Amino acid sequence: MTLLTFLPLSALIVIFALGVILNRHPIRSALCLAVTLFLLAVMFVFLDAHLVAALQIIVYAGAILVLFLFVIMLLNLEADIPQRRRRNLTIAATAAGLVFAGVALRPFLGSDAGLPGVGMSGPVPDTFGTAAAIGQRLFTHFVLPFEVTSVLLLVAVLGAVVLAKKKIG
Amino acid sequence: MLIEIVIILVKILAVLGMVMPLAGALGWIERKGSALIHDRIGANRASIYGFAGAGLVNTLVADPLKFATKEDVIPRGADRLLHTIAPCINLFPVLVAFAVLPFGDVLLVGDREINLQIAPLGIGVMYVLAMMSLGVYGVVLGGWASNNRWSLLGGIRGSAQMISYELPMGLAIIAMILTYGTLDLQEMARAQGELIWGWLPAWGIFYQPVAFLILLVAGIAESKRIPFDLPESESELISGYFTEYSGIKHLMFFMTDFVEVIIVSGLVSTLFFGGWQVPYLYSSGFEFPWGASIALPNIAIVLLQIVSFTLKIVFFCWFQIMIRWTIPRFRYDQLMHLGWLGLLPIGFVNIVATAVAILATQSA
Amino acid sequence: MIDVSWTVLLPTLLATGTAFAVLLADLAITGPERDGLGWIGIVGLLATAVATANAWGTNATGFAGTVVLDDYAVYFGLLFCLATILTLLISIDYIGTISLKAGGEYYAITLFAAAGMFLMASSNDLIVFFLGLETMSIAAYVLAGIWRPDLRSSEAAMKYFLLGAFATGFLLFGIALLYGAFETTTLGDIAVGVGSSAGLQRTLALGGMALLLVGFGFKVAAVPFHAWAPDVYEGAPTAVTAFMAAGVKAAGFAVFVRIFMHTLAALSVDWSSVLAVLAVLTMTIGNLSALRQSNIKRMLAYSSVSHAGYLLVGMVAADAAGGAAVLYYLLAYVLMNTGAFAVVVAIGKRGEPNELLDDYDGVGLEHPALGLCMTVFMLSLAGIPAFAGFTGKFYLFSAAVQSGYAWLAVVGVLNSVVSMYYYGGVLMRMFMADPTKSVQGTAHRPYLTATLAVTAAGTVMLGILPSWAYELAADAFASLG
Amino acid sequence: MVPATYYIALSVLLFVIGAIGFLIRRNLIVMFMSIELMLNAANLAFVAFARHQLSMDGQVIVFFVMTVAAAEVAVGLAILIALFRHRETLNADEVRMLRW
Repeated sequence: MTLLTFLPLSALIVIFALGVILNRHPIRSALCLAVTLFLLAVMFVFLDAHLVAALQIIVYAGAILVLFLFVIMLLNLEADIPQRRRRNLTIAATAAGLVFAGVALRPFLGSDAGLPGVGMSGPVPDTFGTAAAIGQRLFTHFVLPFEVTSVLLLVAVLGAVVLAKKKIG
Repeated sequence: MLIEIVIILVKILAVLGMVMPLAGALGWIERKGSALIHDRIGANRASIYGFAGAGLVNTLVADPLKFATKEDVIPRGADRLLHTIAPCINLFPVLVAFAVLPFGDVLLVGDREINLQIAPLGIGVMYVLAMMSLGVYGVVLGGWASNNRWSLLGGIRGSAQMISYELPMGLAIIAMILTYGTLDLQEMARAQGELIWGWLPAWGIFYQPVAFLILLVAGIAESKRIPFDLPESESELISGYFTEYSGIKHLMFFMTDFVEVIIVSGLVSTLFFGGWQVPYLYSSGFEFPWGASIALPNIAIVLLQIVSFTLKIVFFCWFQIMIRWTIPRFRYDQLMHLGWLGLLPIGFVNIVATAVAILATQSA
Repeated sequence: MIDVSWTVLLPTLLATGTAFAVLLADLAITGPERDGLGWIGIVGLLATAVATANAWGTNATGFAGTVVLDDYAVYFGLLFCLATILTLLISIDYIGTISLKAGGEYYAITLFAAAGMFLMASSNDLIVFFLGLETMSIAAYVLAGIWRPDLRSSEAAMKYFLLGAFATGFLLFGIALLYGAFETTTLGDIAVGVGSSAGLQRTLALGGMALLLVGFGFKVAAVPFHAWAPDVYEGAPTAVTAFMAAGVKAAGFAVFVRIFMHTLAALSVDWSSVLAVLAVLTMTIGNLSALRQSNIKRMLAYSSVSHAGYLLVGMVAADAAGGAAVLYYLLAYVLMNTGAFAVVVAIGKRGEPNELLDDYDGVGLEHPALGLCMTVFMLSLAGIPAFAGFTGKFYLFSAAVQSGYAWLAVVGVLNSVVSMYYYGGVLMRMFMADPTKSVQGTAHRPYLTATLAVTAAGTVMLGILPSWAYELAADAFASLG
Repeated sequence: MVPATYYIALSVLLFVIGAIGFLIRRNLIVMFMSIELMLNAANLAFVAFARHQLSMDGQVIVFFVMTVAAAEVAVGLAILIALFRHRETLNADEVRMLRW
């Protein structure tokens, strides 16, 4: 991926990410988030993570965000009323965040020297990012976390039902 | 480089050139089919010199023209931007999903081998799933942006329904991934060229009949057609999420429904009915199990494959139309019941059974 | 190849199995009498405790080095068993008091949270830790909101969830940076890499460490990341609050200590001064805020914040003595804090939570046993000699002094003095004021009585005979290597 | 080739945007979405590091993050609905205990 594609793509990602937090209507925020996630999936493709990109769309854009939209519509939320007394906090938080981002970004905007790894240039093996390669690693080194996710999801399902079901018998 | 771009463009045009007219024609076939199934005379007004088949011309040319020239109404209080882009968001992902459906094997032009698939993605089937999961946005947004209670209800129903049925759909597809050992749809189609017991084509349906039923039902539910048309349900929600749409935007919603029918047919044919495979047709020609063989040139083979794939798609489109005019609409609780308590557990059991069977055959 | 070593995972597996057993039994037991579900949980956890204790001294690793069962994990495993069993004992009576309908789910989710805690204590990999933490946290969010008829419970769940998920974001980004810096998520390999890191790698490591610090700060409710604690502790059902204040906090510290005092030990120069500041803030603000509370649950919440501060003092010491002191103090803290919440539960009754300090007037005179238990817990929390809290603080502060943080110990002692005021205030009300209302107390509540007996006895015993437990803690911390 | 540090810079930026959004917005569901932004920033960092190191670990971890995100969303939205049953607002300031 060259700078020529990276810069516009990242600019779009940042713009839509800002859209998430600046839009007054939750639906618009959710849509901006959907576009951000979609663009991130595109970024993943450029980083040779095809399966991750597909899952990003299926899981995040296709399920998680739709759930958000579903709840927003179910509760029929209206746009926020802007609140004057929040403005100071908003300005303070934004300034602090920008300063932090400035400080945090400084070491990164440069070459990869000193970062462990093979580097971004150089050949990528054919197997990199394929379902087979991911599965290989997932079911050997990460087999325990994989099994744990099943318990995690069970807890989430159980909890969601307990909390949101209309009548608990 | 240039020639490759041209080839890809030709492939895209060829696929769109098949899908779009077919989607248009389905509108007419549906009306005619309904008349046939109801045993009544139907859709017989549009004829040219007494030839009723001309209704097809009418659907393909006059209908779009009519839609295009109608006034585009945006209701008061609606979100104008979202109201406008919702139909595009609805149509676009379904159309691009066709990129990974292989419609033939390899076409030889000179010494250039052309893979008859627009985008040979390694993750092919996941890509289809991803695009189909994006389709829900159009429904949700169209429903919400219309500033209409019935539209909103349709949108809410649509989102819940589509999320719910994506799960069994994914489970059915996972079973097929296990069966073929690949995510690539072209590889899956090729794998179905073999024979079981020397005579039966090794189509997915013979290995995975349960997954086929799950995928078909979930696919119909995903395309929101009767008996799962609760997001639209004309009798109670007028037209559900696209009640407030007119003109070309209405046409786009309308088209999406039929394009979804086609993609579901395409997916079902590719996964379970050999895709472009013609029984006993190999890269050199027919080789029948009883020993006879007919040698064929590459171009004839490719044409046969494309025709085979098209016929399979058309058959499943017809099959979905038949279902539409045969089965009444489910109630909402029945819909959820079927998805979560019917298809989902069956899908899980099917995956486990598949895995066990694969393990048994491998270790044997 | 797949490295499956079930024995290393035994505590987690037993807890998960118990949770499943409760879920299945919930289907079979249909009547209103559901104490049996709690008993299944308690028996399962006792079995877990036996199996865990049995693994003392084995120091095995498993699953490609992602989990370990060292003495440290065993120590915390036993601690979590204790905290969860006490919670379940309180809950059996408490569920009846608030007539919670989803009783079976309540027990199951509590046990799943316990399973997540065991996994956290055993984790030798950032991802395993992350998933264990999430299992525990998600279960805790649900538990906080499980009393649905009560608005405060839902609000507490919402706040806990949002802040918890926010903290998760920090933790995850920290993990990402550490992964980028060291090409691995295994704690042992990171520990090796940290020492020799330089340049951009060190920048990433420090950034990751800072983000982890923020994340853990939220999870253990250290100032300035504590804002959620009082509201959540007040709103959540009291039995759940006891669990959050004891078990969840101990689990947070289990990983906090393992990662910072072991994996990132080479960076202790960078983090110990930050932690020292956090410790001072946490102790001081926690105690000062506790002074002004009129609701006992809020008061105990702020007290729990300040106790996180005392624990941070031990971490600042960044040596074996400090680590052992933290582990020991967590044991003492689980006993006395759970006990205090058990008293809060005992004083509440159906329809009358009696959570205001005014409701405590004269309770000690009317229910001498309850008053005696509360005296033990309050004195112990305040750090009065002859109780567990005192020995714990003694170990913590002496570790700080030995590492050259005498000023921090002084701040800690001053804070203990401040805390005596509000802990003593509760006792004054209980014994000096005239009773205004009658409370049920522990009459006809056998499980609460048992909880109070165990915690009070434990608090006193640790206060009188601290050395065996301290040696266990020291051995456990030493097993980190 | 774009150096890996650029991707990390982008992910830091996304993370900060998410964190700011969480702090300045009072709408519970938007705060929740800001958290999703933070998680996705981490995902981007994982994938970029994985590409830089040519190791699969980073990509595998993204799966776990997605699972966790899905679980969190399920529980979080359930809590939201439970809360909404009590009072018809999702403004953090109107929820009494949620002021901070």
